[in-house]
Amino acid sequence: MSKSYELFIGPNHPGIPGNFSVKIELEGDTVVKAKGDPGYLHRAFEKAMEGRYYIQNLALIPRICVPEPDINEAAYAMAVEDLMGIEIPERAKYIRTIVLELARVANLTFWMGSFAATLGLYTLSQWSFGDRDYALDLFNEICGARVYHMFIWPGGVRRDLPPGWEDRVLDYVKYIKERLVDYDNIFFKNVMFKYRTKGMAVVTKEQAIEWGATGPILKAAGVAQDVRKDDPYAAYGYLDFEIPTLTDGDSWSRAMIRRMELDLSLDLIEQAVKKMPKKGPVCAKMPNPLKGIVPAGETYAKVESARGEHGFYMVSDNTGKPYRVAVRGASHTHMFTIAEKVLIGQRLADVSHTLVSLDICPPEFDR
Amino acid sequence: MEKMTQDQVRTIANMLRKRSLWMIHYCTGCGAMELPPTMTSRYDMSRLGLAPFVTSRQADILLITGYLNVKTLRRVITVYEQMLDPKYVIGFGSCALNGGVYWDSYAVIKQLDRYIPADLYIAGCMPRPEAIITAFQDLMDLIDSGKADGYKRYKRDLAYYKENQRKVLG
Amino acid sequence: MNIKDYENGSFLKPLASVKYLFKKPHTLRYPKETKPVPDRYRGLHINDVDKCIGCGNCRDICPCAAITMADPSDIRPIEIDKKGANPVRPKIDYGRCSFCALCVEMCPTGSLKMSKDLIYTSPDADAFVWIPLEEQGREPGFTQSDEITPLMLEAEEMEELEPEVRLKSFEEIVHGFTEEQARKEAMRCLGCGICMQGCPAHMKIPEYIQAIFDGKHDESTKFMLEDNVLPGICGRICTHRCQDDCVYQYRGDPVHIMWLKRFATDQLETYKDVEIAKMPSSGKKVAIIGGGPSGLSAAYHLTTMGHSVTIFEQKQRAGGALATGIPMYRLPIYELDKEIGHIEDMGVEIKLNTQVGKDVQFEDLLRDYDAVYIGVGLSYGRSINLKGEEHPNVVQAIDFLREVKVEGRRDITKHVVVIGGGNVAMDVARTVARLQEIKYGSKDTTVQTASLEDWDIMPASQEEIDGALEEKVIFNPAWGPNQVIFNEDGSIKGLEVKKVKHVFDESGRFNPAFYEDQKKLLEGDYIIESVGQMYNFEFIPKEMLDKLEFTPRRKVMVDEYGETTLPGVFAGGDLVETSKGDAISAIANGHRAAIGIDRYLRDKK
Amino acid sequence: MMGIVDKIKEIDGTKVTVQRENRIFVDVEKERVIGTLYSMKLIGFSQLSVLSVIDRIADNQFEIFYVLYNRDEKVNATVRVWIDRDNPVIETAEKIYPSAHAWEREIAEMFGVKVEGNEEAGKPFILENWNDLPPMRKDFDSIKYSSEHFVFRHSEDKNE
Repeated sequence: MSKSYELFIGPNHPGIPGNFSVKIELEGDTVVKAKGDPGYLHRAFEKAMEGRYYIQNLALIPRICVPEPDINEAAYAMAVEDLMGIEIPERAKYIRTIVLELARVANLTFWMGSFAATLGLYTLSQWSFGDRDYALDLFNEICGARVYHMFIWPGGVRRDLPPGWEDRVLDYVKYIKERLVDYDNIFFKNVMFKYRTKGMAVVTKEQAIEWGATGPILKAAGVAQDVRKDDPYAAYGYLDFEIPTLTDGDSWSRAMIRRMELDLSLDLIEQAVKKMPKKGPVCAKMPNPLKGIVPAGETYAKVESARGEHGFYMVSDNTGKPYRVAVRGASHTHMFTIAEKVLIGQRLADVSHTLVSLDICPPEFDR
Repeated sequence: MEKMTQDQVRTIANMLRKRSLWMIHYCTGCGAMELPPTMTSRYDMSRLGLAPFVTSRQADILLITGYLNVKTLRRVITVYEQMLDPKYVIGFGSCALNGGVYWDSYAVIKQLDRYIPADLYIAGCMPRPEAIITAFQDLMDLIDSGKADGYKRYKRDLAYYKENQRKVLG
Repeated sequence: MNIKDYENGSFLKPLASVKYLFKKPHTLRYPKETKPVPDRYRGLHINDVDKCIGCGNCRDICPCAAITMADPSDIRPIEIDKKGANPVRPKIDYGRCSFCALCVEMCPTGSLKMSKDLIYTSPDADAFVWIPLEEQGREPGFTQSDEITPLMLEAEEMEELEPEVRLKSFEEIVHGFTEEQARKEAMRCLGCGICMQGCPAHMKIPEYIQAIFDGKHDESTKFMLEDNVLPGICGRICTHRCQDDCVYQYRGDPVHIMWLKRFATDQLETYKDVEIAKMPSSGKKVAIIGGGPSGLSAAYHLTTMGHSVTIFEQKQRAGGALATGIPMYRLPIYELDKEIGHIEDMGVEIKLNTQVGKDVQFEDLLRDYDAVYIGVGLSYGRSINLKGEEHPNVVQAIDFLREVKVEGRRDITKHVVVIGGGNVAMDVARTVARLQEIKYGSKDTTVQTASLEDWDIMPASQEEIDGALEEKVIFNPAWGPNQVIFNEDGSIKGLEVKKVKHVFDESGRFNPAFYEDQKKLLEGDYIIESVGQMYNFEFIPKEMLDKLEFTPRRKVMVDEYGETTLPGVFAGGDLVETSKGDAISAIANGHRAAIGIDRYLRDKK
Repeated sequence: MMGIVDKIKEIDGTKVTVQRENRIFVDVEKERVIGTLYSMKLIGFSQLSVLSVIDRIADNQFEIFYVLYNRDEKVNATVRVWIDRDNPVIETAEKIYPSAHAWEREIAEMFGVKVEGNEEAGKPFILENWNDLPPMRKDFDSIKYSSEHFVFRHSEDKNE
């Protein structure tokens, strides 16, 4: 009978996605127990939001999820618009869609880099982080910031697109499509990738449903659930797309699902740019932010992030500040319910790529 | 060799030190998001002789990338104390200076230099890669001129730092 | 993509990346190479401190409390003579700023911008706080846009009667905001309080607008009554200097502060339920001569301070110019009754038809009362010594308006000339237009004005001028009166006017000069002079009048609390320098004098 | 075919409010909440999206809400239950929705709600060495706490 020992993975560990820690108990090098230890990025967003005007929260919300901030802005804006009963202009819907999908592309390329890095392939991270940077440059043009865009706000978007931006987005889409051939060659069609991930960290369909998984984990297990399709927001209702699914539910399937989602996002960007009204307002008339009050009510607004369902539960009490905002990050469930169970039985060497394969984003559950 | 004064030794040491700085790979806050582009192909900070490194014993630079949660602060102090002299701290963005956007948060410390000494600050929320590279170059200049003496201050004013640390960490 | 292609891994495929060995890396060799910074970049701030008015909206919207308002004078002296400007400028703490640019969006003047520069490092933690200036040489990046802005730039439209309809009677032209409109308009207010400087009475404008927004009209009225005893009247006829100072003037329409005030007071039938703090009785008595706005204001505030007050009013109605001068279409009489009724409810005694100097002697007042306040105003028309003005059809505006409003005069001739370009002249012209419409159906009638001032410096407010133009009043700007021309039968043929060269001389003093060769005749058989008014101090005994000192502009000399050179005698209203000839400044200096009288009475003890 | 709203209405003791087609609110009594959640799961609400608390301090109550999702009907339902703020106890839902476990740990820490049956609820989760009021409660003043525990730079010229 072997003796078990405890090991902290994180917070200062190269294999952990962000400032976060997992306490694992090992026997030999097999995990017998895993426990997430969050809180290193806790900034009390939900508390801070209660003390700020609706518009001031614009500065806070993107910071809830750093790799893909726009989903927060969109979900927050949708919640406020829902409570106020505001319909946003058509063009704003398309711009939101493009921005959200571009953010997803940036996030997925970023994810690919970190996933490949945890498997020991640093070339892909050199490539994909570099390619992601061009997407950040595009964001930089529309809103003047690379990471925290604060571009989507209640009522629509903050500015109309700069001239020629759509073309540059299409150029970028084309560029990424070309690069994806190389990505496939070096990583997704690499035999090493297959051997390291096939059959690893399986979440079956039944488990995924029981544990409340969303996003790629659920799709990789064979359930085509996607907020973009089920409860269309922005301009997704006008676009034509299918949700990719795979059946195995293992690490490989999740990686491939993200690879397919990247294709889907690029396709959606092209569709949205094509269908977007060329002119028109991009922001509804909104009340003075210092006085504007939001009628009392409760609402739940959700969007599809690259990790799954991302939602804002917002309660207003007829004042200028939200009464309570609860943020649902997809990683919350993925970490504390799924990862803790899936990690059991893994080898120590696989812990960190399993975590990245589930796409754990600590700021989302620390808030 | 005997003729060289201590000052001359220090000058030469500083000259050498600044040319090979290893930063510890610890993402304490959201500013870390701009580090991957800085490290990888697009901005490639290895041009400057910088490289990310995973263990605290071997690292020279500690980046406080943004806000510092109280819970993280405890780990950061451990990491900082584990690092060997000379060691340098760069505070990223608004949060390390005065709390930033989390100025009213109960969980985030407001001034980095009350707990560990910082050698350089970068403005921005978050600082863009160009600013990070500028900061590294500035830090090299500071090392060269011997002004980056945070680790000495930490030793000298240990009582002050420990007192402040005790206050928030309990 | 076909998932089948990926099912089987390959050993050789990764070798495809070898081709990159021979490609140029895409690394940006910063700082040797830079990439362009986009135009909307949100970097460190830039502020045009001369354009900035220090309103503090940037501070209020900042989610990070990064902005404080600081005095920039030791770094960069600024001109502070600009109207409605605070001598402070935003100071930004980059240890707080999150670069969200909400401050830029909210800046009403557009002075605050963000730059393209966000590369700043320093080993000194205290070097991250500064007052942004243009001189720091940063290139502008993110700026505000007029299409998409969180500010509500457009004001609510106030419905007015059409000129054809309103000419038919003396009905009030505007009927006030609806509840919804008022809420919307109140919502526009940013609460910066810049307007308070413009208001002579320094009313608590942000507070009462907030109360209107909250639907608490009695609370709103309470805030108004603290500084202005006649809010409903001011809500109709005020010269609303506050609106001229409103920060929205730089980017949109000013908030209709005046209409909002009117809306709130109109919601209350009486002010009985408004809670007003009243101090216990002091046992002191104060006499107030003249029941105009300044006298009413002084009386009311003295009463709340616990003194017992008596107003001596010469006419049959209190209110001064409000009762006798301002036409019904601007200020209906019931509004005056409501507000004066409230003042009486507070315990002020008003003795009507009591002329000081005749019915009661000034010396007696000085003896019987602890203090005396003179607020008789400028109740007599001023003559310009026009040749031929002794003719009975050449009248003074103040008399004409009183006859129409109080005595119900309705007769008028077909062609009328009004001399003057002030608000009173507008009142006269528009009253004449109504009388002509009522009597002649406006057929073959004219009313024209002649003013020394050209359009750009005409003292009347723009709304009044626009209203008069809509009512077909003919303007002759920059034409000064020369003489009255008579027909052979002795009736008036018209007014001869000559072209004005300039109204003010180089030193800025009123000193009109004319082109003597350019003359024309304004035809009309009735001439109304509206060139100003003056006071009459006949009721003050000679030996006391000698002691009363006057300013160079022939106004009564008072200290900052309204006390004249006669001990215990205070003056206010249009008699003193601080007055700008409108109700609100009279109300303001009446209030000021009330504070002065209260201090005087307490010191006397 | 019975609509999903009718199915929820059939569950004992529920008060159903339909906000719009795919957003339903279900109010239940404290005693019935676990039973309701169980019945909800049986009729297809298989995913728990959020479980959190609203501090209704004016009523001296906590409102606990469970946002559930029905994959087949594409409907979000929020089960709401009000409990006494002075004695906040709720039964765990982790047996029905495993993901409730972590959410319950969070509400136990952030609001001080006692969760019966969840062994880890009440143990430190996000916070470390916390010895003040549960921070998400409305009566916890974050600014006051910050200014007591931390020092602001240039605090002398801050307005706050």
